Amino acid sequence: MSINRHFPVLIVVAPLLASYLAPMLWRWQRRLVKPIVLSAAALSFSMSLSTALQVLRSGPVSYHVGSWEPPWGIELYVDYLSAYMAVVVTAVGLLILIYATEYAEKLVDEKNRGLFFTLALLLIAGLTGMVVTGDVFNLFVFLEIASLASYALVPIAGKKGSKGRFEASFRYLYMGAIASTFILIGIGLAYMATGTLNMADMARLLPEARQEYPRLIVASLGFFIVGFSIKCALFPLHLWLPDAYAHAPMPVNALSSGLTIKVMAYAMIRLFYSVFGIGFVSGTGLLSALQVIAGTAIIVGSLLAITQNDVIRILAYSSVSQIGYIILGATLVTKDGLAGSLLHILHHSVMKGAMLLAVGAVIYKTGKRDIRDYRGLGKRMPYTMGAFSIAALSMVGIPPLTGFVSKWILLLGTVEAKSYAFTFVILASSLLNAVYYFRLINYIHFKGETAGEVDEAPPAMLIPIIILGLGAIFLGVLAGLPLTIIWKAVASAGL
Amino acid sequence: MILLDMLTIAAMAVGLFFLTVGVVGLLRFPDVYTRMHATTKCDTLGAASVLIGLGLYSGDLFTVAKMLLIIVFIFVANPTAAHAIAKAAYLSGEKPYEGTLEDAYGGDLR
Amino acid sequence: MLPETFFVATGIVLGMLTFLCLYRAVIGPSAPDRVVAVNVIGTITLVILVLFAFIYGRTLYIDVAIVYAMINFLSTLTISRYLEKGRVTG
Amino acid sequence: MIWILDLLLLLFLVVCAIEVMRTRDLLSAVIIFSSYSLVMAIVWQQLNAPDIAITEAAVGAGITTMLFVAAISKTSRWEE
Amino acid sequence: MVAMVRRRLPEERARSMVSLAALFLFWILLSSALDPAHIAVGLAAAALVSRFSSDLLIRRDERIPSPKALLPYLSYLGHLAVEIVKANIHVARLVLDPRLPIAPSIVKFKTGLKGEVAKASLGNSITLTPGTLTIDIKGDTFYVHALTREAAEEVRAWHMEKRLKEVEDAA
Amino acid sequence: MIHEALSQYNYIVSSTLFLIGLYTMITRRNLLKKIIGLNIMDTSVFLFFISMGSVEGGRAPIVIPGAEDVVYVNPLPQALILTAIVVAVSVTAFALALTIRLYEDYGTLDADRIRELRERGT
Amino acid sequence: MRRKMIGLTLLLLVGYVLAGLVMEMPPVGSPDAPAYTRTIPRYLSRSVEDTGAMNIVASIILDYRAYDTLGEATVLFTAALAILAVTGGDEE
Amino acid sequence: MTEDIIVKTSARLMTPFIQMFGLYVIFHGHLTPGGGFQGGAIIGASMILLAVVYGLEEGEKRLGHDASTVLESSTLFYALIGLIGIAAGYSFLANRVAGIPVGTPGALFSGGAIFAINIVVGLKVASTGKTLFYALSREERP
Repeated sequence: MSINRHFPVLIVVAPLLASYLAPMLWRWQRRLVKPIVLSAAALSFSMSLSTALQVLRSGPVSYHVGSWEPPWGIELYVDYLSAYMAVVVTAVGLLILIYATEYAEKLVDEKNRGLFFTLALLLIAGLTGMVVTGDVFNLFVFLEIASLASYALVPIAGKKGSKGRFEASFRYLYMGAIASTFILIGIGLAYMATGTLNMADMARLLPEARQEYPRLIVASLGFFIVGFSIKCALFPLHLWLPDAYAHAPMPVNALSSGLTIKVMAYAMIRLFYSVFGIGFVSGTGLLSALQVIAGTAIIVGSLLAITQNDVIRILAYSSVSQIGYIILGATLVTKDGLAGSLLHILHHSVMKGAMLLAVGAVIYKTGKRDIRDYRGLGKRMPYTMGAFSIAALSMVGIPPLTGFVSKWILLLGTVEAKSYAFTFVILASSLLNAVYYFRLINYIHFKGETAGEVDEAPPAMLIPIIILGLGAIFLGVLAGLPLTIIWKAVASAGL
Repeated sequence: MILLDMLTIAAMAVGLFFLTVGVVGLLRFPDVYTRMHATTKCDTLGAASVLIGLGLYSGDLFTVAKMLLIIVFIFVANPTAAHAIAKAAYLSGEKPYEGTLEDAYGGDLR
Repeated sequence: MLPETFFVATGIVLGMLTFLCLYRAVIGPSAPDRVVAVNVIGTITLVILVLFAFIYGRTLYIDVAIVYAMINFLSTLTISRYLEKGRVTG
Repeated sequence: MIWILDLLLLLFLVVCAIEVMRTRDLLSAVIIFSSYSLVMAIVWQQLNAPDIAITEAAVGAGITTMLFVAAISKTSRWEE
Repeated sequence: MVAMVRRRLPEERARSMVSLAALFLFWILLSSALDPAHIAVGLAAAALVSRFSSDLLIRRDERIPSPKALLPYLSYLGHLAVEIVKANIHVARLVLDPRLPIAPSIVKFKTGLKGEVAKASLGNSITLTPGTLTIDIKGDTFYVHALTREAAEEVRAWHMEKRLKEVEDAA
Repeated sequence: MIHEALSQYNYIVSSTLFLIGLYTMITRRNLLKKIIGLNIMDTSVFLFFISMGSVEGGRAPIVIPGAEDVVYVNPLPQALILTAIVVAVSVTAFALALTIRLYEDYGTLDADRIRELRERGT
Repeated sequence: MRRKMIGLTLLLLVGYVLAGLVMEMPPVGSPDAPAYTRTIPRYLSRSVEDTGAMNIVASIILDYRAYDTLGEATVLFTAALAILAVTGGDEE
Repeated sequence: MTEDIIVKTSARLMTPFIQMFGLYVIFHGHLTPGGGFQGGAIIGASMILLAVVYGLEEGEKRLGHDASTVLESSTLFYALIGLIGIAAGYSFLANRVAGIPVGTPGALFSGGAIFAINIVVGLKVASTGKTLFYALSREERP
């Protein structure tokens, strides 16, 4: 009868409750908004951590909303994979929100500030809801909450934002809406063939349904893949991403790069491994197509990143490339591949978070985002730029850092799958990463001086950056920590 | 019962006839104002008469009451909507067709 | 039995009438013409909805028709207000 | 016999959709789209989904049309 | 000032009672049931709506319709029904005539009606009756689109206005 | 007979509407037209779901008190679609708000023209 | 022109897929389709005693799957906030 | 006030009845087609009608900014109704098992949480409909 039992639902409901309260508070008790939002995020984080520990101790947790048994009611299902993702989402989300309290003071318009926090919290709640759910349609509903919140967060940066932000948001919405429709059709086809919406039930019924409705199920899978590929900005469908990045406030970029597209990739992994069954998926040929696309994404994303001078665009294209790693790992159908992919999710959330927040700190102080304006910032903002550099090195894959571990496991995965072409792709892309990240580091630390007075960012911004930067080292040295849960997740994925 | 059924069918046939006339008028008349004449009058009576026929058929007091509600609603809403469209059409520059004999409104507007 | 068959026949005739209205709505020529045509479509659909209530023998469906009567009026007013003043309010 | 009506209504939907796509006047597109919603509601009723029918009537034909007209009134009525 | 408020108060209350009663009647017709729960919820809903918008149903500057107006009103409705049927036959004859013998015109005339509701009713009645369609009302002037010459002649001296006048006087 | 041959007509119409919506969304340059296309696409998916839930000779899923052996149609797709309609309306409303802001900034609703103006601007 | 080409290509592609699917779907209105036979009977037979609502759709959206409806209400809430953020209409 | 006499009069006479009908749909959500969302949309449409005919101020006068902020957030009460289930020792959003009386099927007061949630959702949707239209059609923005 302890409250622990309700954590799977409360992880989602706590931030939702806070976000319902926020508009009223913003109207009458303005100074309470930030504490409420932050404490809801912190509560959500601690509950998901506790759930994760419980899952590690005693296996997956199932929660029946409304006390209805699974095929009829909605089931929340927290296994190793979703516990891991929930912790990543809530932890990184909390850090970004802490950072945003200071950032928003200066760079988000006064009248939009309350809305900004509410929408950010709704985004995190939507993503958490997607992660913990065990019901396909529920996944869609929370997907829509998260998507709508992230469309709205792009243009929110007030008068100081640039002119193209509405267009960026519209393009994001345009592609996102098509993707949502595709996902809805996928759900419809799967429901038509199996007659259930519950993921576990669906997984149980699919082999039998495959005999009768082979095309429906393949088509359903195809619609899901296209939909989620758009949502997670996989290469040919990434067109919304760079613009959205260029115009959104930096904490939003950190949220969408660090969390949104990761959770979309998670949804794809979830559908492959625990709904459709990876054996079936790899038999359809869609998987090898996805592999090739992911490989292309890795290379093209890196190449595009090299040609840019705008720091934000470099990071955006780098995200396009990194999502390729994640999808590639998930589609290799080997133990190491999946583990590498999952570790890469954590690694990239933390690293990209650190880098984007550090860039945000620079914008906060100087308003500059061209790579050539970063000359000598390393001396003026040593901690911020230190964290940035560590994260960049980790992205390249320098040994003790976490990027090395995830890339190494991914490499092992490609070798295990005997896809040596992809081994080569990963190595080549690491070189390309090195090119543009070393270029950045070079500008920051070794090229002359910045004009004007620039100093370190305020503590509320600095602390999350430093935590994320140190995360690169800790998660690299202590990679066993996340890997314990990842290996269990991989083992339960049926590989 | 047969009588009531006959009444129902008669009322509905009348309604159907007027609805058809309204639509034919909508297609045949030369400009928006004259079309509106056809649709407003014939639609209102046509719909009302079909609904009355159905009400007779149901024989349930509350159903009849609901039918009457709809009829009253149509009788208020349809002419109002027609008037709103007519005024909007005139003010948005829709010219009455050239056979129009007299245009007092246009003169007073200027 | 006779009335039910007649209801269905009425429904089919009404369905054809909507096509004629749609023809007017498509060829226009002006926006008010289209609004008039859509208004007629609204009335006809309302009648069809009530017919369905009787064909299926469920008077609950009449509620849907009431919503129709209201909403059709509202959207017509909104559009004509826009045509008249170039804005939707006031 | 009622399937004839079904087919008529569905055909109506397709014609409406094509016309919405074709027309250059956005206001006309919205007007025809509202009639599309009206007929869609009958289709829902016909498929025994009165809840959806009532929603489509209130939302599709009502609120959505009004929002579209409001948006047109704040922007421009013609394509290009 | 205080005296004025006091004098207006019963009026106000009567107004909201009338709208409450009308709305409650509407509720009963809709819900087709008369058990205590429906009556309680219906009264609550009617109170809510009439609190929100009782001044819409009967404006502050309008008198509450009195029962004496009922008889003239019914007579008006009866005549209206006859006129509507005539109107439809008239239009049907025009529409189905292959020559389409129409001669439209827009004419104006002045009315002696005062109240808003009366004017609006007259406007709607004109729209529903033979060959005429109200285009605009400006003050006391009605602008009417007539489908044929006869209709245009007729609308200027029309007996329905007299009946509405009776209703207004009785109220 | 004909009914049998065309028994899938709901699905066929739904697919057609989906294609029309998608085509409108892709080929029309006007933003409002794209949003209307999105709406058509959404309704086509709704039609697909509800058709999936219909049952020959079924009644609407509102329990008739006291009646035995009544076949009701599948209520679950209807419940799902109610949710999906709300989602579609929300997205439409937000897209319209964005469109209004874009028109204020650029004075046009043409997607290509907006891109041109933006690229010239920056 | 390019748009039109992309559009037509997609149209043909998706149309081909959908045409293939329509052939395989269980017929409209078939009472043996899995969508109707797997989980639905329980809703149809027990919803009245489970929830006390006569409208089965209402009992599903507001009781069996009430969590979805909470999400739906949240979507609407998000949309309202999003529009206020975009149009800047929160303050008067 | 002399402008548009017909439209204004008809609109104001109809509005209370439309709202009443919306409430009817909300309250009978568990018995007849409809429910909180549909009824709320109808009430919202009636407020839009007032705004269309009389201008935006008329609606503001009737449903002020404070009130609509509160109603916007009435999803809060939805979640709180859900928490009853947890308080009773069952799950989030539990209805009958958590001891909420569901009444006799077919009566107006039945369905337990369904009835309450319908009302909450109805209020929320009504105010959201108004907010959306107002935000889109407001003349000048601050």
